[in-house]
Amino acid sequence: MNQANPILKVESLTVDFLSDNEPVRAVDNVSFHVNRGETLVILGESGSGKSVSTSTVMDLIDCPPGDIVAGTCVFDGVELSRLDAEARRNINGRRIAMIFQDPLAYLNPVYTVGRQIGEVFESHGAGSGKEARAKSIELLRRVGIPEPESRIDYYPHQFSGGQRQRVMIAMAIALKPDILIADEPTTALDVSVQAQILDLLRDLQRETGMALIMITHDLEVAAAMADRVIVMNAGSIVEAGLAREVFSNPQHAYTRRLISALPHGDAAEVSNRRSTTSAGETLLQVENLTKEYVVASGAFAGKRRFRAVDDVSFEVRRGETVGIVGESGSGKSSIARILLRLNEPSSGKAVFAGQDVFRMRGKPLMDFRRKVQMVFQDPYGSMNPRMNVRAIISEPWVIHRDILPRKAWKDRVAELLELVGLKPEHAERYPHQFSGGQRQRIAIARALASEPQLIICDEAVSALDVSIQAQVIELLADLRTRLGLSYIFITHDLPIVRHFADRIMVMKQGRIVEEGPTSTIFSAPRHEYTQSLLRAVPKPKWLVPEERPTAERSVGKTGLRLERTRNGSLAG
Amino acid sequence: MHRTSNHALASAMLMAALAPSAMAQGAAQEIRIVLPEQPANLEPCGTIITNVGQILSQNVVEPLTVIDPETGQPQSKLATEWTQVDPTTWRLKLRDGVKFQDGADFNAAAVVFSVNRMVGGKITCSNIAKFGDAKLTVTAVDDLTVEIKSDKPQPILPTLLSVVMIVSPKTAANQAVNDPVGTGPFKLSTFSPQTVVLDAFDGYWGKKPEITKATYVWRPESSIRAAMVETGEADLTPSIAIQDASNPETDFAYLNSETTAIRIDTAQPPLNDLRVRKALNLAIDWEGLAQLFGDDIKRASQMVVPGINGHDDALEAWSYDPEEAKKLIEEAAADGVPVDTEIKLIGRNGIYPNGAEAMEAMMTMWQAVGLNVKLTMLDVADWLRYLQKPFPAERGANLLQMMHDNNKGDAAFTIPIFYRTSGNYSTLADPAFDKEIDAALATTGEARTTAFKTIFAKARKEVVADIPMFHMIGYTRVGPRLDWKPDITTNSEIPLANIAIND
Amino acid sequence: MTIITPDTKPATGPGTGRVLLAYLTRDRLALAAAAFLAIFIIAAIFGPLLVGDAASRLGLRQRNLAPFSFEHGWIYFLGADTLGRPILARLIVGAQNTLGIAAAAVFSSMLIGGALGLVAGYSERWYSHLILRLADVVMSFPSLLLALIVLYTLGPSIANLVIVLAVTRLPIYLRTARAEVLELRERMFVSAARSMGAGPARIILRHIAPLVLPSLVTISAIDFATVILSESALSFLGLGIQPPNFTWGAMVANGRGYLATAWWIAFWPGLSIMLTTLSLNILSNWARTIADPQQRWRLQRLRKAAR
Amino acid sequence: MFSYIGRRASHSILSVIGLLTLVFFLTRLTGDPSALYLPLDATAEARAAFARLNGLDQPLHWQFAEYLKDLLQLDFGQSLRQNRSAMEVALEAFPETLKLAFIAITLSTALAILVGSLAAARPGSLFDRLASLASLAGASAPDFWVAIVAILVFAVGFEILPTSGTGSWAHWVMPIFVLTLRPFGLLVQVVRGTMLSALTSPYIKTARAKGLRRQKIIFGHALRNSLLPVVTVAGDLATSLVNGAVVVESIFGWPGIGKLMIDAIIQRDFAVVQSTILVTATAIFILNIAIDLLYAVLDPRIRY
Repeated sequence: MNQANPILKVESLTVDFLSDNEPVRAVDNVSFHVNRGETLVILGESGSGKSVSTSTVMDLIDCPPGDIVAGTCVFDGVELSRLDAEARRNINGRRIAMIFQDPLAYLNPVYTVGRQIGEVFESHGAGSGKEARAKSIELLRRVGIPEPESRIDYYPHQFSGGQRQRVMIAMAIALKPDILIADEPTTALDVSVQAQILDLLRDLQRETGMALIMITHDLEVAAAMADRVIVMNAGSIVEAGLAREVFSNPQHAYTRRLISALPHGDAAEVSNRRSTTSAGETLLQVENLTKEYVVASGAFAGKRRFRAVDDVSFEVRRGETVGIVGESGSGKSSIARILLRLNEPSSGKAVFAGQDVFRMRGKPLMDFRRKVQMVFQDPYGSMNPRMNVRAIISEPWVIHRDILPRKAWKDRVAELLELVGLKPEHAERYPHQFSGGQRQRIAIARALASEPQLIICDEAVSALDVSIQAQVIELLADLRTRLGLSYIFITHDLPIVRHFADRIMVMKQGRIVEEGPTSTIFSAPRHEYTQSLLRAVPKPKWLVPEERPTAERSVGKTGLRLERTRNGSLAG
Repeated sequence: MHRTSNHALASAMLMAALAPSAMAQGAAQEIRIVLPEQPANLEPCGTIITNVGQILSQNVVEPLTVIDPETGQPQSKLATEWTQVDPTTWRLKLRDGVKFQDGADFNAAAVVFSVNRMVGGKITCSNIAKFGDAKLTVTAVDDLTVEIKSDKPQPILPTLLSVVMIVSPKTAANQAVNDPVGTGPFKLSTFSPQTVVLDAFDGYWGKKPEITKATYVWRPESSIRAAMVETGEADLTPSIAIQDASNPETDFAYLNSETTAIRIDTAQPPLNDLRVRKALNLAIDWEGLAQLFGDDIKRASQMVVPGINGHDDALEAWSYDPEEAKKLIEEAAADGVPVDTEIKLIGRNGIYPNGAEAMEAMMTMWQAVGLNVKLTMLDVADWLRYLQKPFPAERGANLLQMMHDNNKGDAAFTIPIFYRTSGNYSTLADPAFDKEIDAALATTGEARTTAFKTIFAKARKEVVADIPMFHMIGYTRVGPRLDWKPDITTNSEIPLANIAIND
Repeated sequence: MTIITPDTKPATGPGTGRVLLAYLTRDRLALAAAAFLAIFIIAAIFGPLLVGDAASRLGLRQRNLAPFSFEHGWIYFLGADTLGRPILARLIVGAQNTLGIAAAAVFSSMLIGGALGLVAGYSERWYSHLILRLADVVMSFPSLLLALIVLYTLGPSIANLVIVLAVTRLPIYLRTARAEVLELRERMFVSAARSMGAGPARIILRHIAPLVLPSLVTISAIDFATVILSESALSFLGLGIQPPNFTWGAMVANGRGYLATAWWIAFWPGLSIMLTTLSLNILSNWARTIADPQQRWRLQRLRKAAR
Repeated sequence: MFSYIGRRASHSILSVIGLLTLVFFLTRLTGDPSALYLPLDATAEARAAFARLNGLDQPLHWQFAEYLKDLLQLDFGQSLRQNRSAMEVALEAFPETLKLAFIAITLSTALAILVGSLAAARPGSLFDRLASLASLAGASAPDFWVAIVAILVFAVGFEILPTSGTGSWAHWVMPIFVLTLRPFGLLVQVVRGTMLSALTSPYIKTARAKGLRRQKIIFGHALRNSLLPVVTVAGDLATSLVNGAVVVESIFGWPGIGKLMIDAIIQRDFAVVQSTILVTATAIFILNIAIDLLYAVLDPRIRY
């Protein structure tokens, strides 16, 4: 390995973002390098500035408001900031390429993927027209898009999430770059798809010998990919070194906290937070719940029925936590919305406190709405940005007049805020002034305000950083024991529920494929799908042997996913 | 087809033979005339409507008689002479050798047809209105003589006949037309939403006009009409606003037959009090107001212009005397007249140039002498409700802006409508006055004239049913190419035959 | 555990007047625009007291007096109109009507149109369809005809003119509001409110309306200009405000005949209209820049760190 | 998609019918035309005759029934002023307006897109400020004022253009100019605004990461995505133009439908009012549907 001259060397880079107040230091004196053929992972949570440094390398920072205070980026012996605009442009896409977290947003919605890939060739004088098209088709095939000849003329929104990311990758590797920068490439994806994408990246790297800089907040992903790791926090590097060493004995306190927050590893079985009280009487009884959508697929094609929820039955006992696990499009969220009467079911019943939820009207319904609360995936989206925290939390009392007299509200808000680990003075602030974790706490406080018996958490922690995830789950478990709550905990991420849910239901395409106590699900999964989910969880790179027949598998999988997207399901 | 070509040939030869000068200018003499508004239609029965008459009258269609601008007396046109057989019957001799533009012969039958077409009620005929409610029956005595009977005495029938446009017997009798065929020196060639084009009619019975082709266009903006003549895009525009009449070379003022006035609703207190009505007249700074209408404007003391039979030059107009006005109002107030009631001054949008400004000015002046006058400007149709009977019940005390156009030579077209109890615009109800009017209408000659004069004098001095403002001045802009002067008839007709071209 | 993490921005929402003022001073154009508007508004409010009845004082002997001379007093500095009334005075008095009418029209159409749009967007019932058809009808209903009908049936008055202008602008607000609602009602916090048992009224008024309002306000700024212009167009056709009342638009319309001979009669009111609408457009641009977090920095101080 | 068009069309037809009904009764509120069609000194009988002749003596609902009956036979009534079929009159005038509107809107949109995106490419630059200011200024002046001044300057002053009327290409210049000013001004703002936000969107980052050239990023990617709102606004402006550029038409003596409508309204020529509105409304609804379809063309994500 040519340790001597790394392909990219970043030296003491410092970047600010300017505004009316003191400039915000996004990256502070960061230095790192990456060699040909190796994988460098930049690990950090949101706001750690992990992607700013690479954006600087790609010259994607607008100045102003950005402001590069100091530092150099030397690529293949050339100081990038010295190059003129044209030369600089010519490096992007040809020698350094980049893929992003949310391909749907990062692909131009109004052009076919073919055209967007073709552009790379054209703008770097590497062929155009038919030639470019042929090459593009070849690329699409390589990244595992089936029937590339026809799908090259599809628009981004016609692909599933995983496929979009593959398209992005195809675009990036078009000119065999020396460096591929991947910014959170799998964050928005289901575990199984994530595995495929990671495999693909590994394979490509092996073929082209390019250097891979991967930015992620996900420790498993990091462990699965990294040769070397640098850990960033609040804009500066707190730890760097070979992946294996960093993960096996972290030096810096922050790194330790991250790794301890990992929801699994066999440690989880020991330190689980499941309900201690053995489950009490039945609180909610769901029977043969079915939700059918009529979807008009495509511009001209006729309508067809699509079952989002297919004959689902289960029960929730007082004080217990039921985990519903499934990938996107499995219908898990539909169940939540139906149970909350946000959507009406096609058939089936749900008995809560002796009454069928779906037949409730007027007063009983209001009581139900008060007894059952929901915590949504995106706490920011689930709060009115124009309301301050006090208004948000006290809204249930405005709706259900009888809960609390108006004069008691102020104190109660303070109580609730403290209960969820915030400060009473936060009551006057607005949602956008809080971090993601704090917002979720506010959402929980709001849910508690109406003194519910059952809280439905729909992906309640998925959007949060690992360390924050752990904190929130901590809080939920804690509240359960203190207030005797029950939870329906919906997530796409198996490990998260592992040490929180008492029972787990695994859903696939609207059906429950497996159900059972958490420990059994993890130790002895019966259904093939459950097994594949568990298998999909990334394993640390240094534990896996080098050979693996990955390509076929990913193709096979995408073939399967393709079916679903083609006939217009809600996949991706 | 064959026939017309003969015509063309014949006339060509004719010209070649006896008009070498005509030959010289035979090279097409075309002119463009820009009118203020588009003629809605070209129905010959609507020639008293300005924008129709200005195109058709004496150009395409000709009446039996025409009015002499100076004397206001009827002159021969298609009728050569006329005699009153008895009070209700007139006999007319018709001109010989006249052909319609479609080749048909002009004769008694044609006249009968035209008159019946007017009075038949199958089409909307504006012109017939000039006859009031008279019932006309016309009979052919011989091929070139007709007798016209009326159900009541018609002393000025020959004058009235100037609105009877004679059309070809082939014209549709029971529907209005846009392709009139008459005996005039020009025939209609095109009528589009943008232009009307007239071509010289070779078979014309009278003197050949110099002009061979006339194109009419229309622009609502006075300044643009003026600009068009200035830039030579047009040769003539019959009316421009005073402020545009800035070039003495091309712009001519003419006393058009219009008289502006304010009608006082004599039925409504406080306007039923004579002193108030006088005060209204005295309170206006007439010289100042005249500024709005130009130096050539003529102060009016009566509702008809000079040259109309019955106009009295001796009758002097109200003067400006605010003190007197105040005094009169105080007296009236002293006698318990409710002088402080709000008086509605009803104006009409675009009634004449600077009309709105004039109303604003007058309102201010009346307010100055302590009358509570409030101006409302209305759209035409709305304004008409107040002008014509039956008046709106809830109208209250009101003054009405109006403009009266009498270009028919005789005060009979004015006095009854304004001053007789039955008059369509009249707010008066004075049987004695009615008798006087009826008597006057019956008389003829000198007696008629004097009778009318006395009526106007009475209206001005004793009745004070209105506030005569001005005899209006029209301004035309005539391009240097043309030799033409407007006169009192210009509002109703622009005979192309009278337009000469400067070489 | 409960530290506000550094990545959270400070609030630049409503109620931070000083910040806005700072932004204003950074955009000279916007500042000028604001200044202009301020002047006009002040003129509209206090001007009439200042000039008294000068606006209606006849001066038939000094018709069309040329501007830029003090010999008849400062009030005649901008010249006199066709009745010799001081144009300056009329501008000031006219400002009241002009801005008043426009404001009233815009406000009421924003209110009604917005409300209808909220309903049409949130509910799927028959009446929301009715509302949409209504919008279509109004949209293709010639404003001139409306003006005439109102003039004739209700008579000429400022209030009626406001009605005409307001109705003709209705669809814009209605459609915008509806479009926004269609997007907002799918938002998570609306679902949240529903799951808590909030009724339609509460959701529309408390949750949706406040978020629709800003975009309506942005439109209204430009619409204000449009209304002033269409009001003057109505005057041009004689269907607008009727004497003795007058607006800038009416002044331009009356003065148009004199553009060749006494340009100032139509020029000054024309200029006033232009400056007003211009300022409004500039300000609304400025407001849009601030509202957009991606663009806001353009108006910020951007103090760099010491090297 | 076809079903969508069908649905829209049926809605539109509903609206048109509603519109016509409304107009029918409202216009009848504005007074009796006979006063306007007969000379002021016409007698009562004459008026009665006129009313009878044109069926104005019937009770209103009866007249409406008649109107509908004729409508079904595609008879749109006679123009009182012009003695001919009202629809004929309307259809004669409409193309004239359509030509103006079409040229004006395409021209202003094209120019606005060019100027607007150039301005957005360098926000705050001199060009940006000048472009915005100039375009706004143009959009802020009363159009009749601009029109008359233009005539006085170009036709009377320099004598390089005809004052008004139709005919040569020169006759088009000033009407188009006046009609273009305001749409141009507004559209420049829209283009600039949407371009600015488009330029900060993720896919532009991708384009830069791909190393595309600047003008390709601006005109190829950002602009293409900014077109939708532009189309919306342009559509609204087009609507108002189709409804008749009354002022311009009457000043320049352009025989368009706007002028026709205002004349008909003032003259209470009801049949013509109805016909013109029927024509313009239909055009407007077609326009709206066309715009919706254009959306689908511009943005593949939109399907009906």
